[in-house]
Amino acid sequence: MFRNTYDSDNTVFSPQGRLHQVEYALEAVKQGSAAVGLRSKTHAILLALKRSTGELASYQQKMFRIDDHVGIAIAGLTSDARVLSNFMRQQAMGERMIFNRPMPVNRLVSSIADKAQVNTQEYGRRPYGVGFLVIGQDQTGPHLFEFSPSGNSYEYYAMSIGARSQSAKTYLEKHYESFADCNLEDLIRHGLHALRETLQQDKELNVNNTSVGIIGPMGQHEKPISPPGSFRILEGDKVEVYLQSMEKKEEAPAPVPAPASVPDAAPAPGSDEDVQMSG
Amino acid sequence: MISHGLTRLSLRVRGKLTCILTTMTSIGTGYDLSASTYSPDGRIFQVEYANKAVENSGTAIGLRVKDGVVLAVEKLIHSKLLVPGANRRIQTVDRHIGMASAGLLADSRKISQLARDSGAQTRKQWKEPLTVKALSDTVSWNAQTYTLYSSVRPFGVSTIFGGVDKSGPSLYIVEPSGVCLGYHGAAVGKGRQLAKTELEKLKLSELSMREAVMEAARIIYLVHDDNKEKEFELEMTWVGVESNDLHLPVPADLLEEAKKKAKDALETFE
Amino acid sequence: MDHFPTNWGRPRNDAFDAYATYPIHQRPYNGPKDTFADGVQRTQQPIVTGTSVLAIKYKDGVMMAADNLASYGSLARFKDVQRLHQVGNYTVIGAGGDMSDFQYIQYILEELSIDEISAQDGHELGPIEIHEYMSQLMYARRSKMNPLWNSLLIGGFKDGKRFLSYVDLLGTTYSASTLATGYGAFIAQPLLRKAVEGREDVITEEEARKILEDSMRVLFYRDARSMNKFQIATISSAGVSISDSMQLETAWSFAENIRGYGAQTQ
Amino acid sequence: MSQQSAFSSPGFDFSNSVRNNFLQEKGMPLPKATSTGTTIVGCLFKDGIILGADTRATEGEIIADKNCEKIHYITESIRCCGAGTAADTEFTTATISSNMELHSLSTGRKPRVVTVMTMLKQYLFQYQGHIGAALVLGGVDSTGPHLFTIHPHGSTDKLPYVTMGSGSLAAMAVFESSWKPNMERSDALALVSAAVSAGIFNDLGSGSNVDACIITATQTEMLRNFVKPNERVEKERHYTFRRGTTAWKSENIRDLIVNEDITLVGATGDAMDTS
Amino acid sequence: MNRLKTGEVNLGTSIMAVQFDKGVVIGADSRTTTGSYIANRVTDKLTHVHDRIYCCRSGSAADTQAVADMVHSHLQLYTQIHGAHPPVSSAAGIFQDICYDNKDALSAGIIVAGWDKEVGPSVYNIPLGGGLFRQPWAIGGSGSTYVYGYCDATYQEGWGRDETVEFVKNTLALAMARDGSSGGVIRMCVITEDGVERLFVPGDKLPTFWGGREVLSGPVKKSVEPTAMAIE
Repeated sequence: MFRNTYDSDNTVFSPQGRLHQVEYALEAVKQGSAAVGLRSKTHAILLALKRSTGELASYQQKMFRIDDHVGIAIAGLTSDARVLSNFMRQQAMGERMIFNRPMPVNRLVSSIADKAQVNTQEYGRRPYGVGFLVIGQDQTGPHLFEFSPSGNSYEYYAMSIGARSQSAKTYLEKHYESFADCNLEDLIRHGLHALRETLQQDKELNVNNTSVGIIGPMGQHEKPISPPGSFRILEGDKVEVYLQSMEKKEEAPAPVPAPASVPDAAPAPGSDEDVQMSG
Repeated sequence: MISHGLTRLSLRVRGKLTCILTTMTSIGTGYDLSASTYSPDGRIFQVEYANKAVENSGTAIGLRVKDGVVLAVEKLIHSKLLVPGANRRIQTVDRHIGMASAGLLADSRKISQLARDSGAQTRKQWKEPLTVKALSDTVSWNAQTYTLYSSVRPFGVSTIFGGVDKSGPSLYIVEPSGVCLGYHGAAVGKGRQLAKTELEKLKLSELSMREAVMEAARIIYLVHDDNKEKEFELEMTWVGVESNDLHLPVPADLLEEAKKKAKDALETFE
Repeated sequence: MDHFPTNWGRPRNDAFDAYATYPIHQRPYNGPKDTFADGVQRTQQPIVTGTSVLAIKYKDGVMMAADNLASYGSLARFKDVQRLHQVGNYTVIGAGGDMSDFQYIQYILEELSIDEISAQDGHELGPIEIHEYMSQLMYARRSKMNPLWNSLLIGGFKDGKRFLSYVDLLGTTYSASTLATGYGAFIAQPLLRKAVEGREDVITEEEARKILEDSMRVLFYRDARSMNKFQIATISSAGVSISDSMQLETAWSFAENIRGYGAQTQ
Repeated sequence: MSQQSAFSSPGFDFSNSVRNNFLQEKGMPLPKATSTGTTIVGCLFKDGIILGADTRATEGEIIADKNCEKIHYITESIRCCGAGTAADTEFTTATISSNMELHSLSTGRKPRVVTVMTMLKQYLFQYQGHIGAALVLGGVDSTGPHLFTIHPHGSTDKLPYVTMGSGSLAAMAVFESSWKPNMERSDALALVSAAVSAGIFNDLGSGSNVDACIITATQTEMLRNFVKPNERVEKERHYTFRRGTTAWKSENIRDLIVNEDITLVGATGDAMDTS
Repeated sequence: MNRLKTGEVNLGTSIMAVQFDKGVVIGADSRTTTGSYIANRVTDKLTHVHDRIYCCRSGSAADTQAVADMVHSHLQLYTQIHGAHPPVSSAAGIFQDICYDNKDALSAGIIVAGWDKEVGPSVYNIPLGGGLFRQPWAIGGSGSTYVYGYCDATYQEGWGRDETVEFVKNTLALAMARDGSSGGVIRMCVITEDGVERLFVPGDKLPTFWGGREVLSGPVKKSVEPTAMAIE
């Protein structure tokens, strides 16, 4: 019934000192479609792949605004994400009310990480089944963070989460050193290239399945944003101009890694379906 | 029942040498699934497994020297996309106390929360900054309660608390079991055995903080296993005379110097 | 019976309780009652108090002044009290009003500072954040009918910007290039405005100090709860510095030849 | 009904308070609490403690009880005199007495006077003076003799001679003029009774008899009505009539007990429906 | 401002504490009043809260006794937890906490003084609203208002034990002589590292100051020395 004796409960360490329930929660993140985040000296951006359950269904929402200065992209259980993003919104609003400042992004991420930690240590709970990429801008500049259900949060130059994110990661690792000085358009192009790596062979990025989240000054294809530089999500036609800028897949600089090298294949994300709670 | 009794007896007779063996044999017996269950030979395996989580983690050390305390951590870099210097593993508890931990990072953040609450409580109740000893006692008391119930798991971290208070520099370790002991030199995590050996060679009570920074860097570089491990980043803080009794990161220039010396020493060592 | 033995055994009211035996410490009163008589009264009153705080903006930042006196009614009870308090690395908060409440505020801000330090993430509270926090705190307390009985000036300098603002026990806030609390608002403020307004970016540190000293002198002449011993805080790009206590020269000699109050000449 | 509701407002009805205020203005007194307008005293002597009290309880200008007991039992060797509101003093001392018994059972030791004192002061402080109990506490324990006064707000004093109640000033005058350290038992007893008597004769709230209680390390002696300076004398005339003073003509004796016969109807009764 | 509850037992008081190089001297009168009746003429207002920390109480007797008892209990707890004596600052801090948090319900003016390992002797004043002020010398209670001038004029830094004791004794005697709510005896404690020494000045041995006639008298009659009659 269970894979082993130590994986039925989040309050049990395995003899190796591992927490299987937490590791399984991390798998739930990989069930979600991919999201990519990267940052330059001026901008932090998110890109996400939206799925649709069918012809008649709309595409899922992958990005959420937390505050003017913070936005997130999610992978995993959407309902868990709503709980956590709501909590983040409250924290951010509280900080604005009490201190009249945008909440430092790292503290915002840590606040949900600490919340997630409790679910890995107390009986009767399950770890959250969702991972975030968080971008934000505060007094110390633009940032990109990853939040994971294990209760950890890390700051990255660039990162990807969700299904087949390893392919995107490989692309990012190859190019991340050039991101710092990129302008917004180049940064988005890099992001789209990375995101494309996560697609199944016959799929392509298009205006329907691609979301772009941006924090930082207005780009050359954008209309003025109020307040300037605040978080915005580009979808639909607005993405077109960026999709156009992509290089053809065959010419893409990143080699497509062999499927065998993808270590997140463990529970085999067979279908492209989104993970549902009932599921 | 009789056979049970015999097992227990035989395990006792064999004693410590069979420790590893019994750990292995206990797997799957069902006595190791909860912190609230003893095994027939009187052990709480969940706590021991929590220690395993600590042992899988990068090494953290602390040096208590004549005029302060130095904390250093071998921060393993699981991805080169990580922003250097951003994801700290040494945390500040109070103006004058820091903590370095090995184990589950998320758990250590909870420990630091407990520790800060304890600091606030002490200031509120007694109008004085808390001592490192009192802090460690409080945290260990808390950690211990997490070894009593099946509804929780023990903390998967060993924490080194270091700071300067009215009794001078002090250094304590709190383990997942709740055990809390004071040290001149402390080491937890993967490379602790080698680190301890190195620490024992030093005359810690005669070192200055600056000297301790050099030694700490050297030890961290020494215990890092290049072949097996990923990249690592040396993270170091201090508290004492040099930092005006505040817990602060070691200044960048000094850190660089220490790293350089450590690398040089490593070459001569090999 | 009350516990005033001089009343014991003596009739107080012929119709009722002839032997002063009523147990409650307050004798029952059956006349018409005030509507709010039974309400919990929590808005205490200030007891140990400090008087004015002055502050101005000048070329390099903000300068503040307050004397060292804590009064007990008209008694000059504590003469070595610091009413300018540094918070973090960029801010000074100056307080008039109840000193026990000010000490409580200092405690609250200390806890806040330690939380901020512990985060060790490069974010620090500046004057703007602290002012917002204080205004929320003061307003919350007055809304609970339990105000912190202070008027506060918060001055600071962070990220190249100077900041000066006011908040009081009602949660009222305002900002200006010169501010004064208590009696200072009546006596010193006109002087400060005349000296500073429109010249904020010109006034040098020496000049600013002189402006504050002149105002403090006038306050000493005309505020019965003031004292000729005070401190000056300067907050600029160089950080915060709060001076040692100092005294001013005062002028009285003109009075030597005054005779009488009217026609009298000798 | 509809008439009535149209003229009476909903909510509380305060008409009685208006009436009461009116009656009071006209001189009608409010109900009063029974109190012990009192003289209670205590003093230290060579072998221990002597407590003294008068025995008058008043209700306004009425003497409610001419021979009440104001020296209350706490433990065998600790006693407490109460002044103030009678109900408050009695319930307070009874509560503490009960707690002391339990305390002594759980510790296996004899209670100490300071323990009683602490419990009393904390209890009274908690009620911020609303419990009108002014007490004189005395006793002997393993640490020697102790004497305290406890005021209704919860403050305590430790003194070799103490007085409380409306007669306390009169009684204190006696102590201040005549008390000496290390008095003999008989002298001390005489002093206590003189102090209480001063209250009885000079304070309108105090009266009747003197109770005393002598507590030493070995025994406690309760001297109830130790002095009776206000003994009621036999009435000089009687108004009872001799039997047979009134003549009668006929005699009729009726039995006040009524006998009834009860006949059970349907002795079996109906079976209970248990379907 | 009548902060005392009606009928409450009042420590209309003169209390004092002065720091010197090796310790502190604290002192108080001994009068407790309810109205103008002296409920206790030999009160001890110098209250032990720890081995080397005492407090002087003024205000409501019930309130200050209750507060002192609470602090005493806190400090015993401190000793148990920390295995060391509490510093005077902690004791004063606890007093302040209680007085500040319950300022609406308490009438207590307390001086805390003592000796500790970290800072040596120290004196803290906690007046009515619950503020906390460290001072080299502190006076309190209703009698203190009459002697501020005397203290300002007399106190000097650098005194030893005996001069300090004399200062406390004289100040209190002066306050008691002018304040109707203060009187009785003078109790003092000298708290040093070595211990606490109790000093007692009975009511008939108080230092006396000018107590002459306060009405202008007529010309004093010249007393004529009787001279022996000359005997011829």
